[in-house]
Amino acid sequence: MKNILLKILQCMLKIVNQKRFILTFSVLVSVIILSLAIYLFMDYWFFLEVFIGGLLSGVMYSLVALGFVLIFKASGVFNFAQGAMVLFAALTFVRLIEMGVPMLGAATLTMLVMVILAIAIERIVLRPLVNQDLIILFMATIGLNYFIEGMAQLVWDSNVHVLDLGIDEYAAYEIGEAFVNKFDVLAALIAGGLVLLLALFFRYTVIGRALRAVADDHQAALSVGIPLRTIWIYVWSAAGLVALVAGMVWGSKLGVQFAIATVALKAIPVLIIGGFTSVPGAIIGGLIVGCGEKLAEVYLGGFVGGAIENWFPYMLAMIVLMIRPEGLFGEKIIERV
Amino acid sequence: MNNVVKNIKSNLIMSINHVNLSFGGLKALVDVSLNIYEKQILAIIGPNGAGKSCMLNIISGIYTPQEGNVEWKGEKRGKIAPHDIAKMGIARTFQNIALFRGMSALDNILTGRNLLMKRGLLAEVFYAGWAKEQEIIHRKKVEEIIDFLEIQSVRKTPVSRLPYGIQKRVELGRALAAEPELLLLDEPMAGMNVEEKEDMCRFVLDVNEQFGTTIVLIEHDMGVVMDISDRVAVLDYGRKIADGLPKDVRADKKVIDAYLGVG
Amino acid sequence: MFYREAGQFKTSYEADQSILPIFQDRIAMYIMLMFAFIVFPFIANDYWLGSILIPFLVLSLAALGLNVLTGYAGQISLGSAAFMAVGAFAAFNLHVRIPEIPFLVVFLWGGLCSAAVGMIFGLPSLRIKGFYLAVATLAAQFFIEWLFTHFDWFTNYSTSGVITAPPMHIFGFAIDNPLSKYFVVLTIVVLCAFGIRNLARSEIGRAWMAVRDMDIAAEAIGINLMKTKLLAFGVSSFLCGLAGALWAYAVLGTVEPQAFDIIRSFEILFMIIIGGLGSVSGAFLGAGFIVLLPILLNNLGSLVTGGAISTETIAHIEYMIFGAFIVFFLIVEPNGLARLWQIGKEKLRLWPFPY
Amino acid sequence: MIYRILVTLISYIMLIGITVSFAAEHFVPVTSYRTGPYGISGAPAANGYVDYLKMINARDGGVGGVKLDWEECETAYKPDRFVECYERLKNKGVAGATVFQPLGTGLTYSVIDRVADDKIPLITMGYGRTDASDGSIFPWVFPLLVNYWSLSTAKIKYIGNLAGGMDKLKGLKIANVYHDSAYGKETGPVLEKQAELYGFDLKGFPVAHPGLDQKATWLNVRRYKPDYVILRGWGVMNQTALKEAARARIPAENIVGVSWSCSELDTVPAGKAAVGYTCSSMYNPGSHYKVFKDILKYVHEAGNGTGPIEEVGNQQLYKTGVLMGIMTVEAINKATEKYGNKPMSGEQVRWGIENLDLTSERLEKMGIKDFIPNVKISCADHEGGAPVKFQRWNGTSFEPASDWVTTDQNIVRPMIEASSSAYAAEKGITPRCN
Repeated sequence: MKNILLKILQCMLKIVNQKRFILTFSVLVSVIILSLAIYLFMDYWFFLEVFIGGLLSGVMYSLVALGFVLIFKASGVFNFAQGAMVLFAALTFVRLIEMGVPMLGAATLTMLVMVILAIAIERIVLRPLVNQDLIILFMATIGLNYFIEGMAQLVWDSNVHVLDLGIDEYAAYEIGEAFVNKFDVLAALIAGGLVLLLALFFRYTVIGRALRAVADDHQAALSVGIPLRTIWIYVWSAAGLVALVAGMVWGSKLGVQFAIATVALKAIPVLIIGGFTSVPGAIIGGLIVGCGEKLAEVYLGGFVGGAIENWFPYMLAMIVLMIRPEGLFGEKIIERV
Repeated sequence: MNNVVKNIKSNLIMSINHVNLSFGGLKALVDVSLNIYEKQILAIIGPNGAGKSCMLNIISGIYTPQEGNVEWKGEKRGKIAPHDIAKMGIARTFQNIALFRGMSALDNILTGRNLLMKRGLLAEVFYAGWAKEQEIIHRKKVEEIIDFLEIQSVRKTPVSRLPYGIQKRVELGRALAAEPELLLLDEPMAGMNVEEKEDMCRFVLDVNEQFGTTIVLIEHDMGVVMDISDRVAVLDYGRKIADGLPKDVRADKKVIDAYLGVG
Repeated sequence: MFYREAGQFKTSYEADQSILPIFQDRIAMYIMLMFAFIVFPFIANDYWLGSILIPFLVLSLAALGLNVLTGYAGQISLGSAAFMAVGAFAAFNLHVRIPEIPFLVVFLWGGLCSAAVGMIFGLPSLRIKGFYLAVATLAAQFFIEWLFTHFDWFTNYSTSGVITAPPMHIFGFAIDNPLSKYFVVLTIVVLCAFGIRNLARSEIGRAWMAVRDMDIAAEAIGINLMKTKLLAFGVSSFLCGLAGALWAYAVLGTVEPQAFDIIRSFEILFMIIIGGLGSVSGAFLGAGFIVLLPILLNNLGSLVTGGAISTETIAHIEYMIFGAFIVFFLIVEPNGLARLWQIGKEKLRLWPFPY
Repeated sequence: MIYRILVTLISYIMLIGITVSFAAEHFVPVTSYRTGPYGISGAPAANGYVDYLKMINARDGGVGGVKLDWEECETAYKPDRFVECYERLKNKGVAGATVFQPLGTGLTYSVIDRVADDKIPLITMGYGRTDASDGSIFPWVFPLLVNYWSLSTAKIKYIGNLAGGMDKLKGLKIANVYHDSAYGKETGPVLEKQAELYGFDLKGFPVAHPGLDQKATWLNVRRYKPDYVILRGWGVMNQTALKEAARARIPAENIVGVSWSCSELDTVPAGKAAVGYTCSSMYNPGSHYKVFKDILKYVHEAGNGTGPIEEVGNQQLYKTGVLMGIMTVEAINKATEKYGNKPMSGEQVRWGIENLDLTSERLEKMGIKDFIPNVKISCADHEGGAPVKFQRWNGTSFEPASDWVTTDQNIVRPMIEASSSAYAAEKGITPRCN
């Protein structure tokens, strides 16, 4: 009896000793304590609204972050052009709709365009640079970024376009005295669905397995006969799909215009917290960043003059990294000697 | 054991006492003790995964054992950063070459002398005064090492362009540059052809004789080990199963079993 | 033919370790310096000096700074612009609060403050490695931008957050026209370039490169990672801070946080990547590419089309060409323009013989 | 290959700055930004500006018989690029550049000292450095019509009217939601001054640049429960703000925007959230003015319109651009009256601006009667303190929401003089004009 208890105790200690556990646990605890304090001392409906609102905009960020994760996972490249791709996809989509193409058709056509783009990128940019250092591929994406930004606005135009997905943006569920915006919830659902899709894709399809192999080691993957190039096309197409979805959601939120290329900046802390290589990590990271920054802005911003939303996520990310240098869900970095 | 004690010509320089090292569940070293005597060449042998490299990593401070301790010249060594250990006079090479790929052979070896150099930002910015002088002085020393290792011709070539054998030499040179008392060589002859091995053996012996450096080396080639080492320690599954003169070890039952995989 | 090392025997290690061991390189260097100091000031008009050469030089300095950190010490940074901002604001504040202080001191102060801040934000680099380290510098970027926008003390309580930089005086000379500014900037930049070159070839430089190439081995041969990395952060941000002060005083004439936004940081990173990591000349080549090309394309746009095509279209085509150029150069020579230069020299060494 | 490219590049570079011989024309430098996050706002303004210049050449054959010549330069809304453009264009033309209009506050600041040295006037209409309205200290800078501070006094007056009299302002809560930048912060002091004057409660809410996601800000605003909200945004921030306001259940009727939050680019993407939203403007809404008819007739129907034809007279920022053109041309015109019909230099045009007097007759002649109010510029007053028009967005277009609301110079002028004299002291400038 006694030693059974001991066993259990040991097991618990084992679990508790894992950094990730400690982290999530402490986050949870602090959140609970905070919410208790708020329940007792503040307008807790308002807090609830901020909290949920934060989570929801967090999902919007992770929607952008996903694109980065895909490409980083498969090729170890931080794709600087992701923002531009979001812009390009959104512009194409909205312009097609303005031309009178039905929404579904427009989406399919845009997806087609993104696939073509992916192929072009693989042919023109990646293929000549295969087996180069990652930093060089990163540079290439910088070049791509400029190119796509220019092209997107040249082919279409640089005006602002209204994108109406036929969803009422102002309807809201009312939880007590808190409003939860329906549009945001829908966006969250879309993102969730996308993640599920990608997760399944990675886990169960042949391509998915190949992708993971490539992610581990290019040379090895090649040597066992995985066609790196087609893999890259798949990955960039997938990133294109994510870009399209992100573009649709953000586009209908902001109107399709150059500025949505800059949402990429919002994705970086999400990536860093979630880890560059983890699809669910992107979502969790998004949630943490989203509600973190919103809570900070509302409850701390007042003391320091506000507008801390821009840097707070990075400070948050930094703290996380100090505890776990590879992000919450990133693969552990092991140094062999 | 006693035959070892009989053969101590020199005094103890380092002793490793009852160290345990484990990664998560995996036990890499179990209660291993090892004495290193001055001016001797000690070879650590054993099958793959026996924990040989772990021993070196403990000595050079990259790993700290969960239990047990390391005594350097009679005094206990607490938790201490690798760069401080290097300053004590312990240099090493790595199993899979760990040269600074972006630099030339010359610079690699010069970097080996960094810990003997003075640091002063301003002086070095202006490359004036002692900063310049020390560069010249140490360059002379490095040239000696280069001559000793017979790599004059590849001085200025980036190491990444050098053939494997030469890279191994450069790495040895980098370790020597620090003028260490204790030199740790992790498989210095792995993947070499016969000539290269002979060269390397010569270097090791010369270092030991000329500079009187104590050497601990890990090697798989029994021939080499038996020829050059004064003493041999055998590890198997993280335990020390033998420690003594080459001939004794060769005769040791446990060792033979370990290698032939009997029992 | 003309570029031969053959027959140039070094009789002393001193000669062999001099900054440019090859005779022709030295000549080339002298010629370049002569051009920069004597020829350009005569042939170039104010437009050239004021709005092309000076910005180019200042940004090269910033790129040099980042190259110390990323190129030599291997620590990635996306906050260079923030450190520039620190330099600019520190210089400005010292200057307005103690007006009679000599000007070079003002610049140095700017650099030093930036160095201090840089080291603080460099601390995480001891634990965080690789691309993840970018977060620390990004935090610096956004935090510092926000700080200077929000606390009026930094802008000396000016009604609008933008400050006009006070006039420069060095040894009693007023530095007001492009020419004099050009000389000041050029002198500072050249000195810094040589300084970094010296560091790179001496003990500190080797320590940095060791940390970059293989940090475990570096530690095993007695290099203190922490000190070395922090030193790199310090030196790097010092140069950035200096560049920031120059940017505010010599280029814009105004000090405002928006001039040092994230876009600028990225620009500087692009410079060293395109120019070539871990080389002094790379910083200059990269800066040349990033600064001059857009201006050039913009000029060509209005020059060639003569308003036939709408400026908007031209602007977008500029973007595309710029991006295409980056990719093109990468495919031709992945290791940056500096490497390209190297190859050129090696070719020259053999010319006219193929081998 | 690469070497050839490099060589060609370099040789091209050498071409820059070498000035070709010019025809005898007034040279108007057009520094615009059509790319980057603010490109959407910059493009129509630039189109309007250029269209008007084209129209003047086509209709009147230039000014005083001398044709207008212009060159556009992309600044991308970056100070350094703008300075480069400025230096590139300032010496073009027979008599040099006539007048610069940066269309950006940060851009303005970066050349304020330069224009004084180069003797080229700087028109910053409705933006720029506020205390430059004091012409005795800033001879070369002209924040024409209405500067930031005057505008905010007019805004408070308008809000006062909505509340039913200035005395009703007492005890009201007004939220100031602003772009977290130099531009956004600038009206803070003058608003606070009025807050204590009229006894209303004021609270500032900065929005982090670029303002893509403002949920937190607007939740804060909602918690503050303001009676009126002042929106001081720029670019993508505006429409996001309007949407988030609607989500936070703050009626658009209670939101009053500034002139730079007052175009279709801000309201159209916000959809129904923007209906009823009012914002200030330097001019009257509507496209029925002769000037636009002329532009259509002489420029677009002649087939060399700069931008899309729909925006002519219908797009707010396009109108701003036209207004910029009007001011430039009128200044040149005034100058030619004094200096004769030859290409005008910056210095001469400066005199022209300083002696601008847009009377009703003059406006009539220019085909912009009651498009803008009468203004008179003087040596000391480089602003003119013109009244402001408030416009309401009805879902499809802007319509007048008020009569011309006058600004309160009693509040603004002392602040301006205090600030400008401080500048004078710092730079050692001796005031002119008396």
